[in-house]
Amino acid sequence: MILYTTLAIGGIGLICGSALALAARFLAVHEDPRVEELTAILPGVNCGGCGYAGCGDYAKAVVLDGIEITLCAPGGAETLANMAAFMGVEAESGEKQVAIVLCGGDSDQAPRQFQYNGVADCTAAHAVGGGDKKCRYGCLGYSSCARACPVGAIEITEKNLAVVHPELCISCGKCVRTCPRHLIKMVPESRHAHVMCSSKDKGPIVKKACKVGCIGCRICTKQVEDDAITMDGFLAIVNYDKPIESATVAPKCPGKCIVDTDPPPAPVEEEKVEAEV
Amino acid sequence: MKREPAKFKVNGGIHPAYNKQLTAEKAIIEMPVPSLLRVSMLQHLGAPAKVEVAKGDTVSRGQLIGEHGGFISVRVHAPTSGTVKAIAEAPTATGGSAIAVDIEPDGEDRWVEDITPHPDWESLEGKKLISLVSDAGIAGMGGAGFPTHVKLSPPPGKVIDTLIINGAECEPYLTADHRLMVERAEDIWNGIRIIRKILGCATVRVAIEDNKPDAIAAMEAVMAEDTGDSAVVILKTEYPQGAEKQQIFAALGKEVPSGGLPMDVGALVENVGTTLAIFEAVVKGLPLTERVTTVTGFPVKAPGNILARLGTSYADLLAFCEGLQGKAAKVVSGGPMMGFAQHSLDATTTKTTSGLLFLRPDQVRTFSSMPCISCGRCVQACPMYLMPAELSQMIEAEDIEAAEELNVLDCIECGCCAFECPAHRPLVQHMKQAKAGIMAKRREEKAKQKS
Amino acid sequence: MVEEQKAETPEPVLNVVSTSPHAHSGASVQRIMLDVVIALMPALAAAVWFFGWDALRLTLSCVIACVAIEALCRKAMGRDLGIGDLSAVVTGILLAFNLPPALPTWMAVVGCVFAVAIAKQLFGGIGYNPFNPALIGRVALLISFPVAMTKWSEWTIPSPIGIDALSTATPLGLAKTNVMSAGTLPYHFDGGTMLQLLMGDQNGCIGEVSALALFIGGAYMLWRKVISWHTPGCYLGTVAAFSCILWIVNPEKNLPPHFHLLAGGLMLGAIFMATDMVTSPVTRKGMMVFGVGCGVLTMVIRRWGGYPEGVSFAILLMNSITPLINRATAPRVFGHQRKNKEKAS
Amino acid sequence: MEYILIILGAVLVNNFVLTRFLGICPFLGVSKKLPTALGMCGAVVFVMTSASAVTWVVQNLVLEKLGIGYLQTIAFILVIASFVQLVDIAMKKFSPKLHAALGIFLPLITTNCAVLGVSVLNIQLEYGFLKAVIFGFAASLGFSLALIIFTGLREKIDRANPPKAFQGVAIALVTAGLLSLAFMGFASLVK
Repeated sequence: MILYTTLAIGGIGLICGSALALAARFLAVHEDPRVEELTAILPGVNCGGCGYAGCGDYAKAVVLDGIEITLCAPGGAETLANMAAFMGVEAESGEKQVAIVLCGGDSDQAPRQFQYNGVADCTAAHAVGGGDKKCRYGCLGYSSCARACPVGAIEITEKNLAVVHPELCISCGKCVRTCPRHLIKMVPESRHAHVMCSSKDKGPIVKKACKVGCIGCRICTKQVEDDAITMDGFLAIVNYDKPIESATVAPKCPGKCIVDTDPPPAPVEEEKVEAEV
Repeated sequence: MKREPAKFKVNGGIHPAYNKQLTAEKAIIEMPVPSLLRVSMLQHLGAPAKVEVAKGDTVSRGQLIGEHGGFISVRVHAPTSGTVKAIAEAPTATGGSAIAVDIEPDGEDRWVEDITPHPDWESLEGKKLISLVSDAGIAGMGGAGFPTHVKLSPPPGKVIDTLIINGAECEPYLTADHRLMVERAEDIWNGIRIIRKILGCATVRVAIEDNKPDAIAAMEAVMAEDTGDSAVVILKTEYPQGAEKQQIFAALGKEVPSGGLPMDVGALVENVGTTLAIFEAVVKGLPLTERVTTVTGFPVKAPGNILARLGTSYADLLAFCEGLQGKAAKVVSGGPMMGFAQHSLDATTTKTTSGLLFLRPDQVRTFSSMPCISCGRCVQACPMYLMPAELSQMIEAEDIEAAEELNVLDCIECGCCAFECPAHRPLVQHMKQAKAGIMAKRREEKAKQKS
Repeated sequence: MVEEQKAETPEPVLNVVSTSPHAHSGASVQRIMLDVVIALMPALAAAVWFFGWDALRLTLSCVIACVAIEALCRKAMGRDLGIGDLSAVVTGILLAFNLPPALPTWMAVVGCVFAVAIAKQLFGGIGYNPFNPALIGRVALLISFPVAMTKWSEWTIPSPIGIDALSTATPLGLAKTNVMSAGTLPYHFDGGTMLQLLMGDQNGCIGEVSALALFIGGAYMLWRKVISWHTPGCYLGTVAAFSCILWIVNPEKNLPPHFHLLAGGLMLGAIFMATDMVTSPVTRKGMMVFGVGCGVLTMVIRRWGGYPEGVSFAILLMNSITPLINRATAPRVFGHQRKNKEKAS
Repeated sequence: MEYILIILGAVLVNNFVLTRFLGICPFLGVSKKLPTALGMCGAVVFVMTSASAVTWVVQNLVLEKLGIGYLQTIAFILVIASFVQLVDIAMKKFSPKLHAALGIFLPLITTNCAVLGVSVLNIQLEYGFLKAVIFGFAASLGFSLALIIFTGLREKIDRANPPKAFQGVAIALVTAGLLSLAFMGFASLVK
């Protein structure tokens, strides 16, 4: 009896097995095994921050097309090191970059110039009459960046201003590409002094549009050494590769647009994030 | 009789309240030069013109102040004589901003000296005529503002055999083109003859909606003696009969292929205002420095068809029409269906400003966030036979690829869908969003390919 | 997803700015629903005439229950109330119209819970529901309480022998059981029968009996352009054609087309349920396909299925393929060649 | 006529997904995009039809003969697994895109209870060989019909706005329930 059983199952197995073996032989597909292995090394969040459709696609691009291995931001230094070891190349690690919205003009500081009626999306709002905020550079607060963020690190405050929570940011850079007003920048995580304004308008115009705008007074540039803050027309720009003593610069800004983000803004409240998503 | 009814008509379309009676009977009046003219360098579609004057310069009317800024660009001329007070970025009526030249008029309104009329234009070559049009800085005056000289020079291999003159003026409220046809039919006809000569095409169709019988009669009268193949095509009154592709179909029964131009079916559409500008530029040698704008709406005290210099601020235009009676909650540059809402009256007129419309608070319908109830009215109304209901839901779910597959790029943003939508969804804005998204994606891909 | 006008705008004189168009037809969802409610009034009047107090009791309790459940659901989900659009009222009336007069009120309320909470609000409310809520309510009741849902009052049937008899079955139900057991039809067809059915002197759900009243409502909706002729026209036409063929093949066992058209819930289904905007196709062609599909399925279920009446199931089944119909009947975009032409050229 | 009734019965009346509730996993898993769903349908039609043929042979000519009918489940799964593997290999070769889109759900056809279900039902209902194959084919058609209908609905539902707790698979299951409610209309269409 046991013999029958074994024979029967074994026989069926044998027939099926040989059929499969034949199929595998005639229908074989050649695949670079490294693609799969590299995909396993990647974090697998499929955020698309590297510019490819998911981790698998990026791994393919690295293995087959020789694309650089530094594009995976969420993976951080660890993934980079693993990838470098796997691909046999030198890794150069940098500091973690986090996104920051360079605008401090919330609804108390920067008034609106008309009633916008339409889709609640920054790109759409920006295209209608140039955006409803009087300041044509400021954050519109229609949460396009927050929707683009794969990890919910961007909060739209009650006063219609986008704020990045650096501790949640995975440096994918999606928000940077989404913002129609190009207000979001990637900066080293350890830096705490930022010019929270992106308005290139002249002082008087800025003053009319926002209470915390950069009026181009140049005072800050004189507080720092080695061109750590430079002027782009009427806008002060922090050069993040040069050191700044944040505590000394921030209080000197007459427009109150240089802020010291140390300590960083309070962590996101759970409920708040849910409401925005 | 030089008239024929339109044999074809696209499906879809809508019948809004036209309210043309406000200004249809009002003759065009010329507005005196206001105290400041702010002439934008972006009066057209394409690259802005390059400023050719400096602050403090004295200019004469018709003097070149902006040179072509690229292949698709249009020259800009001083609309009056005076002094350049400032050259600075200023908001445009379409919501963007562009460099503008502020001119303080000296009150003399003196023309530049080198004006050469060509009453003998019939002996000139097509090329010379096109250069005259180009020199005069003419852009399509129907609304889009495409440089006319570019339109008139089809690439080699393309034959244009039919010229359609767009006198449909299907936008509600607006009557500027209507009045031009009634008052200046003879000059428009001469403009048509000039274009006909440039293109070397025989067939001319003047398309007019049947709600303008006086314009039809006027155009027919001036065309009576023409021996060529020309006729007035009488369109059924329906929005958007004035849209280029729909009009070509109505007049000729030909469908412009998706992504193509009218010249792909051998047609060219010019607005009546543009045609008149061509006449002025060639026969009288005058550059384009003024246009007729319909200032209208129920809150306006004295609505009318105003011949105003380019660069006249909307506030001055309104003041000339004796201001408002009661409240206006929405100000629109252009017509109600495709015009641009304004948040202030600071913007100034350009070559494309066909109207300035003021709406009462009770006329303003705000868009809302109601979900689509799939009534299908937008599908029936769409003159491009799209499915706005489906598209807008896809776009709301940020599925731009699906929208692209359903041909959102063919949308002409005429607004029929949003007009009909009982849920008051911002359909046109959705389409614009998707189109902008697709274009951005394509640009990105192109850049990627290059690198 | 749209920013409504902000109440706390800092300056009161701000203009409204939006994309074009700046004109609107004035149509609104609320107005459409109001038109449907108005169109249902003749049928309600007929229901009250034939069933008296029960009709009023069921209609009122369903309307109140639907509106209340809708409000509760919206509140529980933390969204705007959204009962102002009157869609819950329409659902309530339609559900009540699909119930037998003797149904206990609590059962009707259970049906309302199914209709509004599960079939509609779970999906996000008006516009998102894939199935007609009222029909889901009815079918859920039919399956849960088969006895109560098929308990009818008495009515006088025109009998084949010439003597009128009393029956407690619906005309279609009677026909089905008779054909199955005796192999013959229980009716005597003359002008009087037809008039009786047209006016609504028959057994059935409270809202479906009077074809004439439903027809008046349909005409009103056509005039108000709330519905187009495509769906009901194709639905009724298909049922007529299908039943006509069956009748010609075997008049002994099949009901004549006019009987199929006037008896049961066909008129109510074709005019009010199949034309529900949310769950039917958006294209004209799609509406016609939808109507034909409903007609075929109704006749298949009526003739061969286990239920005497197939309208609810037919419409629900067609609801389920509405997205596919929309996709398949997308109009040819202006300036695009037809697909097969593209291949040919 | 008998065969037509079997087909109608398996497709409409006793639809495997909507009335027997078999094969729910791929039904929910690959109903997001129509092309993928169609690919799945193809795979299932192939596997179910051929599996019902082979399992019938295995049952009636091997297991029965040897008197080891209790090995039915193991033997059947063995056969089905091989077929699925075959489809997997073939699909990787001829349509890698579809292979990637189906992902885990392709090998999971193995554990698709609809396939095993149809094989077991064939034996239970004591169908002959031809009937068994037709039943298997019809059952897979029923699965395909349900999957295609559901994919259309799914595209609408994915754009719907359910409360957070019901987003995703939850609302899809509710929809499947309502769809099966609608399919009740076919009840006793075929005895």
